[in-house]
Amino acid sequence: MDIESDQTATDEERMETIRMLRDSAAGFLGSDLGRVRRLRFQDPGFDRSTWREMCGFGWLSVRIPEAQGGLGFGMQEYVALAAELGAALVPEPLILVGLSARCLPQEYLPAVLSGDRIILPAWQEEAGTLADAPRQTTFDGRKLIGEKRFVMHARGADAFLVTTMSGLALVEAMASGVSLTAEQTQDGGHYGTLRFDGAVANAIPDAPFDAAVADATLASAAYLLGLSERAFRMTIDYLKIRRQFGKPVGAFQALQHRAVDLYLELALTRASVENAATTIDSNVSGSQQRAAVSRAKARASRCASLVCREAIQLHGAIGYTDEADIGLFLRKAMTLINHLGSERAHRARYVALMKVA
Amino acid sequence: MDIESDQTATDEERMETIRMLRDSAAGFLGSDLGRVRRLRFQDPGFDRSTWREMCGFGWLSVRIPEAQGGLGFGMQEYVALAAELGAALVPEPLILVGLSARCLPQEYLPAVLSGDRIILPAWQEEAGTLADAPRQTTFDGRKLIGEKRFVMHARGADAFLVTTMSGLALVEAMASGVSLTAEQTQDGGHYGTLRFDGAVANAIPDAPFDAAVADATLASAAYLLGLSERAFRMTIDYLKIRRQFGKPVGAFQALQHRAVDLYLELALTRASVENAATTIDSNVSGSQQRAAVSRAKARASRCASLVCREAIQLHGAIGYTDEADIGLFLRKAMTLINHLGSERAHRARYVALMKVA
Amino acid sequence: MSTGEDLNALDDATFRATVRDWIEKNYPPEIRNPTKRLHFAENKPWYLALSKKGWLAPGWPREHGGMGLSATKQLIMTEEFERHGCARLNDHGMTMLGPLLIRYGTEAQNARFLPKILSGEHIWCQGYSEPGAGSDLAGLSTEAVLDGEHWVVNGQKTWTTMASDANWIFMLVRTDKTVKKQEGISFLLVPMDVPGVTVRPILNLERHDDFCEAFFDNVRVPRENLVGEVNQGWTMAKTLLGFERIFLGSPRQASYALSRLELLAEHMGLADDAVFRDRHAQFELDLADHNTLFASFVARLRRGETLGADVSLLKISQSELFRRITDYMLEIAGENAALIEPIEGNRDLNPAGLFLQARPSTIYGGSSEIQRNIIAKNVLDLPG
Amino acid sequence: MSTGEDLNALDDATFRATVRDWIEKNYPPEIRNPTKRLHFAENKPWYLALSKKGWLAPGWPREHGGMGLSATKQLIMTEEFERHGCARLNDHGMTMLGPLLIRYGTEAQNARFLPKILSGEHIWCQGYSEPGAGSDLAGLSTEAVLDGEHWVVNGQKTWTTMASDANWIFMLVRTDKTVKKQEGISFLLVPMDVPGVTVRPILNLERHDDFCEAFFDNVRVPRENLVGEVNQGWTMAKTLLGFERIFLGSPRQASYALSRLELLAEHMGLADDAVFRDRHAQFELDLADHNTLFASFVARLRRGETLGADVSLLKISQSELFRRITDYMLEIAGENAALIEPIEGNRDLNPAGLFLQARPSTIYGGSSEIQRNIIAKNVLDLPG
Repeated sequence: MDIESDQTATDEERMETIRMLRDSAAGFLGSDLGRVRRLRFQDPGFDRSTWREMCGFGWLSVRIPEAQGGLGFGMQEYVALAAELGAALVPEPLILVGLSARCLPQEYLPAVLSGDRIILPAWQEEAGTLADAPRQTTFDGRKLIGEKRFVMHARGADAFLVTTMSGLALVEAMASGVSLTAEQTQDGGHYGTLRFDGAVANAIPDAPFDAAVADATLASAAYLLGLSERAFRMTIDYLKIRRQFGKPVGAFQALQHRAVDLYLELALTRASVENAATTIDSNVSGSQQRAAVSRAKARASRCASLVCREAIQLHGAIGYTDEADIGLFLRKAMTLINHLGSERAHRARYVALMKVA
Repeated sequence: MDIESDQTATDEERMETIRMLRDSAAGFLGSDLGRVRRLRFQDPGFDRSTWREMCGFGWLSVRIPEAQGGLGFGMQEYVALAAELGAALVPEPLILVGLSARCLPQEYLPAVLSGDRIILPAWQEEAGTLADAPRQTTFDGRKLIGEKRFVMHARGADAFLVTTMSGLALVEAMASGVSLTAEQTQDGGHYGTLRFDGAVANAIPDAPFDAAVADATLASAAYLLGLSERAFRMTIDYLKIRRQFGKPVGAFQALQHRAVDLYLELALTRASVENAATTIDSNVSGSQQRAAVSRAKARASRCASLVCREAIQLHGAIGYTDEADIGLFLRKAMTLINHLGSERAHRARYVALMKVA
Repeated sequence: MSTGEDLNALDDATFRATVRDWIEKNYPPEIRNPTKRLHFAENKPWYLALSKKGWLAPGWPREHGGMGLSATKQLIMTEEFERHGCARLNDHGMTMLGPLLIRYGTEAQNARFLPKILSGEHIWCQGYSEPGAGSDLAGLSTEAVLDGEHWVVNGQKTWTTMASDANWIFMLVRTDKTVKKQEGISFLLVPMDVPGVTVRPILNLERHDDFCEAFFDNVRVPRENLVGEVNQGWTMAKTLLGFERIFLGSPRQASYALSRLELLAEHMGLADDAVFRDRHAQFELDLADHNTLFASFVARLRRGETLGADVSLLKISQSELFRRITDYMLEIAGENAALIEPIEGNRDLNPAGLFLQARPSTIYGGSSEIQRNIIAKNVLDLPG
Repeated sequence: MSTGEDLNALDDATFRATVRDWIEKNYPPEIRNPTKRLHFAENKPWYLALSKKGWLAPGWPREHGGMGLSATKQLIMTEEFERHGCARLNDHGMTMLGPLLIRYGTEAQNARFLPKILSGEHIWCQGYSEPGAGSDLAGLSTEAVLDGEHWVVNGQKTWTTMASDANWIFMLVRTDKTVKKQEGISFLLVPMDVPGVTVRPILNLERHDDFCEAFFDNVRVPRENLVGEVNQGWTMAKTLLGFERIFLGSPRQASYALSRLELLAEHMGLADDAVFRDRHAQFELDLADHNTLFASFVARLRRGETLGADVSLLKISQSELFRRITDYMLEIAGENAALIEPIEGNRDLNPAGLFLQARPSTIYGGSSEIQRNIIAKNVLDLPG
């Protein structure tokens, strides 16, 4: 590994932007998880008025070029924001609608960025796959036929951006020929299954879908990082307070060493996520960028699994109750570790990409 | 899993035999490792007069039928003995010569069982393989052509029992057309590479080679079990004596929990080895017997690696010196974990055998 | 309740066949293989069927209405229940309190309580843990103070499994605060349907209500409801733990999880994936070796040996294997890892549910950490 | 020794090229990529070449004969040495004692000792650990008692790397037994070629003699050989550890091991084995993420930040990854796992040797256990 040269030293101004973005997000989101808890198992699993507020802050527009009415920020800004969303377990579909927004032509954007219209991506046809080329959804320029699965937040969408064997298509949720069923997810949200039986849709040509998926995947990794870091801090705090055998359980060395193992995993994850963001912001090859994203998502999924599992164990029986907040972190992690690609899938993709990079 | 019925309850008499065998072996071998240390890196790596004594106790004859001048014991007796050999790190080639002896016709046995002639098996042609059918050593009933590798203790042999594409052949070490080179092994012994260039050999027909290999493999697992158990006891003793920060290091909980993990691995290994011995002594199918042996060797190799690595770490810097006895255990384990089949190879074979069993 | 024939006379194979046959004929099919712990309202028909047959308490002596079975036959019976997918009963009366009363209770206590366990009239729960006394159970602070002929109980118990179904609770209570913590604890029987007792179900991570909190506010209990001597409760409760721990080491959960892992791999198209096969093979080996280790402890029990502290190994081994298998299920389940309901309506394949079920197995019945402490101190004799 | 030009003026790429070019032209080819730590007799030509070039002490200020390089350029230099396979020198004088003297030494001490480090006249070793003071280093008991104008030293040091090559040792010695253990320790410079000093090499598991025991029997040392104030040795020694620890976190060893794992897999015919590929992929990810973490600490250093206790993470991460990779090498090496010499005469492929080299990496420089204690206490602020 070569040490980077001094020329790429920190851009102080940019650090300051990131800090402000992070602080304002943290300020708005606060530390109380009552709202998150109340929205669970209620359709659509998030709150439309909070959604509009978030859109008002520009959180959906971070990666949209200024020329298109967005903020035109880099990926380093985006992962800083996404980590805050994860720390607060935000249920609103910012990352996914952000993915759609990057793919949409200018005329669609104002309604999306303002929060009026929620357009969710629908690409998946079977479980466990990456967002690769679809194998069965067809589109003849007018009508859509096929099925998409695991569309997160589907019941909250006004329209769907659908991958087809002939490119992207936009279809209204209420269009005739669109049917939606849903399955509840551990975080209190749901996955939708969409069936298209000749629904009329509009072609969305020339969309940077792969780049948008890369952004969303890395943002999801950052969300998992923020989630894991907070779950870890809560666990450390609990270890300091919870007493057994006349002392805080955090004084027991076996638990201390396990806490350090988690702390190391978190440090590796933060390094990996920030590195991927820097890579996307640089002008290296696409395959190097994708490799860095896969590395970060593989690490973040691994980290979130490990940290949340250990957080439950270190909380003891209280961690197994639904009323303990730590469980919210585990359940969100269960929903996200394999979303936008599992650790397995990204590990394999990383190796494949490194061969060509 | 069905609980076995009461009918197979313990044979008290047999337990007593095993106890006596174990006690007499332990008594002879003692706890001092000075002899083992002195024999390291000296050809042939073991001591011929001790060898004769061991043969005198019948240790080579355990699995030879009484009709052929052996003790005719079961596998349970053999693993009890082999575990004692492992605990004492015995360098003499009892298990391997025992393998040969089981394959040899009656007329060869007296000289072998008395210790006068050491006949070592030579089956391996490349690293990492199980003792399967040879692919390149040929034998036309008279002359041997080919190469065998990783023949443990080779320089101490009077003759070799060689697997060929036409069955077993016995060849004298000093025969013309036999050449031997050696590589030192971590335990202070060596691996020989044998080249046969038309050496004259005798056919050994109708030998129970597979059964003999199964016995030797399980005995090797038992040896690793005994080795690991003693390495563990030495480590626990050290943890009780070694003081840092004003208390014995064994009082530190993180080390205690790791010690318990090793203890569990040892318990699983003992259960697995004893189960395989019972299986061989029963009359279940050959593939069930082989599966039990593979399971035991896979577990024993895993256990020995784990226990010896942790034993070094838990000893701290002293464990990294050649003069500390704990290192002898690690180095012997390095020599035996993959000998007669690695954990990987036996795991794969277990699965394959369970499909047919 | 009827007193059945003595089944110890049967050889094991015949006994197994007899049990299996009877279960198949009598088990209510609608509650077979439940995915969560059933409430008494749901498992009552099965409870009463066993009661009528005289098979509710396999381990109790026959003179108390039990089957008086050997340890081996009890295990065979358990295996057959599990094989058929029988629901777990509200069994604290049969497995915990009964044996304790039989050993330490007075004749009057036995006559009063044992028949009502067998008839289903008394459903018991266990009041051990408290918010401040989990791993450090002996640190409990719920107290019972003698006031004339009554004990007055104040405090809170938690993780009282199925307490909302129970009408009685057996509790560890502090009866002396002036002595070493283990030496001031007594064992008390308390009705739940009296003034001052409040029960609140707690949802767990699966959002089931298996366990509860129970609050005691000046609850008055007749003096004769104390079992054994005053301040001897800790010792009495501990003697029962060995037998519980071997059951916690039964390979049942890990074995079931491994079979689900195979189903899941098929569903995900991974059944022939080399990496999956290798991971699966290691789990198979781990389970096979655990089975053998478990059998070796059972054999010791069968020979009449008393099990030592090393029985804790079984609990660690089983629960952590169970956990590791379900961890891996989430790894390969793709988006299914998020689902609350079983995959595609197949109630036998619920990776997330099984993953969550595995979480408490390393916490309850003495956490993995506590079990390791026990082995370090009592078996390896490490200092500190 | 000559004072070279100031290379800080070069941009990093030019600097790297300059260093690489000079190494290629001047490094003695016969000691490239040594498989064990070389003795001074073997690496002396390289030591003297660097000395002559003025490149022996990249981190020292130029006025003391060093190169005065920035942290970044020092790391580039280290990378280039490693890339070429340069042997490690007897470098305790340059990396440990020099910086300490420059910070705490008197002018007279600096004038006396620094030039002789650079000339190769003094070869230093480090006397910290003792048989009874390993992880608990502050518990050391070798003592120095003032007798007139001399300190009289008695005791034993151990794990003194390359002590048999050294003619001087810098030691921590106890100068006050009446205070808290950290507060009675001083830093003393002791010649090795005087009466009362005995050195015994200790063979390690690789059967190399890298480290030694050193015995001190009434060794008399002039009073002015004490560095800093009396009883300030502990604080002084500790301030140097941060910089050492980041070097212990360099990915060098793990990276080399991973490249050897690939060679081994090819040799064993496993290069395309799916299970191997998956395990290897995980190691690749672990190494890539470790590299990035390491780079982030280097960047902090480059920005002039002082590294906190969390630098211990790097050491844990690197050494344990190194260890895990070599553990796996033994798993797949078949019978080669037993061999002392490299496989088939290829000195780059020695799985057993590399496995053994990885053992002490989690022990020296503060064991993994000690590093975890440090992070738990000083970073996570856990009690106890």
